[in-house]
Amino acid sequence: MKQGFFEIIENKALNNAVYRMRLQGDVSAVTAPGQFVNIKLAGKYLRRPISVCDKTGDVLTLIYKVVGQGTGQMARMTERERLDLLTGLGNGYDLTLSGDAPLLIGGGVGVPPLYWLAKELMAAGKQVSVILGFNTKDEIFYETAFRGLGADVTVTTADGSYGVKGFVTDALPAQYSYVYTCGPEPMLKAVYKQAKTGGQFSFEERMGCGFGACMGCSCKTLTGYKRICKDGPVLTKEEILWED
Amino acid sequence: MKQGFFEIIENKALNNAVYRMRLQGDVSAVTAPGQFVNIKLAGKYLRRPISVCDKTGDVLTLIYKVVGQGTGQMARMTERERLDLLTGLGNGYDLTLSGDAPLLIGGGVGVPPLYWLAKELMAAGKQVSVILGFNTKDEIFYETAFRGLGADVTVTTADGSYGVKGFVTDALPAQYSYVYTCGPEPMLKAVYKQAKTGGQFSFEERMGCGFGACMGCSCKTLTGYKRICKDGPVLTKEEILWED
Amino acid sequence: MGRLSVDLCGIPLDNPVIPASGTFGYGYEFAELYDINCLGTFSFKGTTKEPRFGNPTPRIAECTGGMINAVGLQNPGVAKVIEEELPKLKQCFHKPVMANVSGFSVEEYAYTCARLDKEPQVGWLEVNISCPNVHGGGMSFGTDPKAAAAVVKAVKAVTKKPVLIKLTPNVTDITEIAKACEEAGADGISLINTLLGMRIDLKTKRPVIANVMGGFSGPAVFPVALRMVYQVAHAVQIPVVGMGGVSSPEDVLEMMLAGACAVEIGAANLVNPYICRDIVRDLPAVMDRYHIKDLQ
Amino acid sequence: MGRLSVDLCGIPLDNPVIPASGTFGYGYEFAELYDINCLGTFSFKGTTKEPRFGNPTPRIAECTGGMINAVGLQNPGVAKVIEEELPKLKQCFHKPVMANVSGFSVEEYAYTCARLDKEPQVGWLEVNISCPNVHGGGMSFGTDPKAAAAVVKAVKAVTKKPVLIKLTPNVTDITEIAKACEEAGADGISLINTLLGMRIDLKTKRPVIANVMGGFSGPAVFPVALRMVYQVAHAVQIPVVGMGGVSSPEDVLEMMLAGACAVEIGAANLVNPYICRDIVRDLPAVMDRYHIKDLQ
Repeated sequence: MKQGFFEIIENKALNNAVYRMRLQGDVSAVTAPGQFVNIKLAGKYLRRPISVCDKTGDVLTLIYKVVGQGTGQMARMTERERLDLLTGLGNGYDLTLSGDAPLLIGGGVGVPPLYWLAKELMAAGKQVSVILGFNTKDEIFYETAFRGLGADVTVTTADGSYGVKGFVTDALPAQYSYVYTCGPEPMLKAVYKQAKTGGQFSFEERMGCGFGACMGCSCKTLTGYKRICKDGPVLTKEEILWED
Repeated sequence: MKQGFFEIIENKALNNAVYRMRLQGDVSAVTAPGQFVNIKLAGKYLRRPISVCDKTGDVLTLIYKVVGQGTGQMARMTERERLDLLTGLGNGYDLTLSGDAPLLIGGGVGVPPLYWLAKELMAAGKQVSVILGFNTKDEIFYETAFRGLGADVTVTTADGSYGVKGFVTDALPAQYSYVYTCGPEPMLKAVYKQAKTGGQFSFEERMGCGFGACMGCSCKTLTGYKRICKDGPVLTKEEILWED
Repeated sequence: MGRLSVDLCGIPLDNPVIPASGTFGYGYEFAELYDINCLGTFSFKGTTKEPRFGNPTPRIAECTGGMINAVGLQNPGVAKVIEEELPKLKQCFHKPVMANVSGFSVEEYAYTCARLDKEPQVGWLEVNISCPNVHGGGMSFGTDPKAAAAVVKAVKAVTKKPVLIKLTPNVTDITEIAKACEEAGADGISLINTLLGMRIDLKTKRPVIANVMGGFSGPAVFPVALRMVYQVAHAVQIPVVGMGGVSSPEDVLEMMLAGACAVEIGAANLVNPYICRDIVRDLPAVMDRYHIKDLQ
Repeated sequence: MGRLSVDLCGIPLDNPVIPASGTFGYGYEFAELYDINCLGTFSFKGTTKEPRFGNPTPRIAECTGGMINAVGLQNPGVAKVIEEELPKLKQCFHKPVMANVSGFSVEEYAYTCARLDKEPQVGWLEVNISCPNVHGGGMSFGTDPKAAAAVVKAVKAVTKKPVLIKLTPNVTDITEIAKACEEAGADGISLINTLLGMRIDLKTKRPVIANVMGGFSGPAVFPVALRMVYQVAHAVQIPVVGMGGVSSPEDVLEMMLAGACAVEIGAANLVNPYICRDIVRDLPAVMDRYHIKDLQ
């Protein structure tokens, strides 16, 4: 983990609720796709955790959805403004387990971290398939970006307004070597149930500090108690323990 | 009273602690010298009351001393930033009682409101004498501004580093028709004791709202309880009741 | 009945927005700024049997997300309030108003309430047994269930108007006090009064407030207020008026979800004198955003 | 002795800055960021006799000027703390450390303290009788003078190390509890633990925190904390450690002017992990500004 100030070099809307922010600064602590940053916002006490969508040179790309006052404040920020970030938070995805034909499954705001992951896996010569799930056509973002990486991309929409009608699990391919996924818990659960291989699942939880100090985001796993912010957010399929 | 947003068109240091800020906006509620504005600052709960130093066209001049976090924040603000102001607060000075040769006595940060007062009295054809009291030479500001109005200006410094050595009361002229004063309470008390005429005294008190709602700045007078922010800050010599 | 309308002890309110006692005077200062008849009602400055100047100054200190005040119930006394203030109030406010009453003995509470009971414009009596700023005064009644009940009984005996008891948060178990008030016949509970707080001036090394401690209010106290409103609303059957740091339409709705049937707004009036008008104006849009049909 | 040094129950501290229990783990997460030996000491994660997972999530809610937590004393239990955590702690921190202890019965408090008493690196036992987040747990001891005294007596009987009792602010009269602890033999008092607070999510219409209520901390509670530190410091003869919203060198000095001999810093560590290091670094300059020669 590192604390540092980053300069906004881009902050644009991808659709009516989702924004992309590109930040320049010391990215040396950001070591793996699936990690996140924790952003200090003026007038807000707790930092806002946002997963890293991409890292190129000294620039981080974040994609965030405006859901409340904090993200609304971020959406109103402009280029050259500076942000106080904690970077290199979380374990991130382990790429070494991917096998030859990994399947990446993202739902809604769970899509962004899979972009950098797909990029790295493609660079490692893997045959990457991606399933991106959204509620409806208007919410779709980054489909073309994933295609631009050369990945095999399938988009699903719950209302059938675009791509395959239904959920991501309605578009699972016949063959894949491993699963990497990020999205709302019901989606993670569905993927967990239907996945035929091992995989890594990225979880969300309301956090206090974001770096393992406050125990605010603890969860039970088959290998003991884990802090989503520090021991996660990525858990392996083998250790996941679904409560209720 | 009016609430409105003002644009900063100047914010410069007059000495190492005192700043002048000039603000453009709706000044229609500002009707008399001696009134003040109440400024909302980001991250501060209570507004900051600052006396009006001058009003020209739609521009207010404020002079403030950096004494804490709030004023320190003001000092760091730059042109074109906007501020939320409550304007037209307080009773202000009554010019009709000045007589022909009013004496204006200001001490330290009590000096600013006397500038607009002197300007108005000069415009009304009065023979204005001004005594400006400071601790030391480095703290002096606006001497030349007052001279520029054509007033008869005397500066006193407690340490004798400039002008008359001593307090403002060591420089009282033989003749004057009326006294207008603003400054620290010990100075007001001394002026009250030695003034040979009637006068108006502007008081300072820690305020809550600044417009008469909270009773945070009440004081006892010979004519009943007064709210410094609403019934004051200017009290007439006749009504002042010194406690202790 | 509009979608904002609520009922407070049998008296309908056009909306649940109520400026709190001590932050709104007798209304006419604010009537210079906007038509205060847009409000549900308001609670006027705390009234005592005798005139009071209150505490020495400084009475105000600033804090993160709020302020401390130690005004100490400055008011002209119930006789002058009735002779001089209520007629002026009547000129600018044409709805039932809430009369806030404080005292230093059960008899004083009863006396002042009896006087205000005769005023047609007074809709509710809000009996403050929680003022932290007067020695041996208000707050001691609000920290002891028996003393609180004694005040309630005495007041109920002298008025037919609905009586709300305003409670202090500076207690171990707020529900115990609230239940005692309910059993003694209170028609409603309003809470929270201010938290007892203090600041020290690093320059002088002395307390900022002449009275040393004072009542802490503002957005900073909202989570404590919401918790106590929730606890009391689940402990008693009578209506609960929520207050404590409310500064936005969202805060109003959160208080009502916690169990408040109406909401008082205090310190926020002192920072933005238009806040109550703005909240009444903006409530419908915020209700839409959260799919809240009405406030009953 | 540097100008920042202070004494806490007979053990000298290089400075009065102490990260509070539950916000600093066992130190090693922060040791990755800076050399934590710059601190006076720190109070490690609250320890109970048995291992605890704590409360369900969400455990965190945000507020103006602070946060609510309902972690619920998650910890591996005193045996594992001694076997696994303290050895790791020893690697990165070379001063006496403060052991924070919670329990659900007088016997549990005594058992856990007896175990930690044998650990050479433990300088002080900070006995938490104020956790708001465990049902029938901690806080009930801290709201009753007799129960508080019983815990103090039982703990004092099993340790020679100085015992600090950490008090809850959710009481009518904090001095009554503090005095009971002093009379029962406590070597010091630390306060305040968190204020009981709550938030409701307007989207779901349900409490933000799974446990409904939680402990409110952050700059918002500072005025309440300062007031209680002042009250307790004037009511007892034993040392008082002040905490509650402290986030700057100025806050540390204000707490000490209120009567604290050392100061704990909690929530601020979670927002700025370097805050305690920065406060230690900046204290001398701020002391100069306010003409404070030293902190004794």
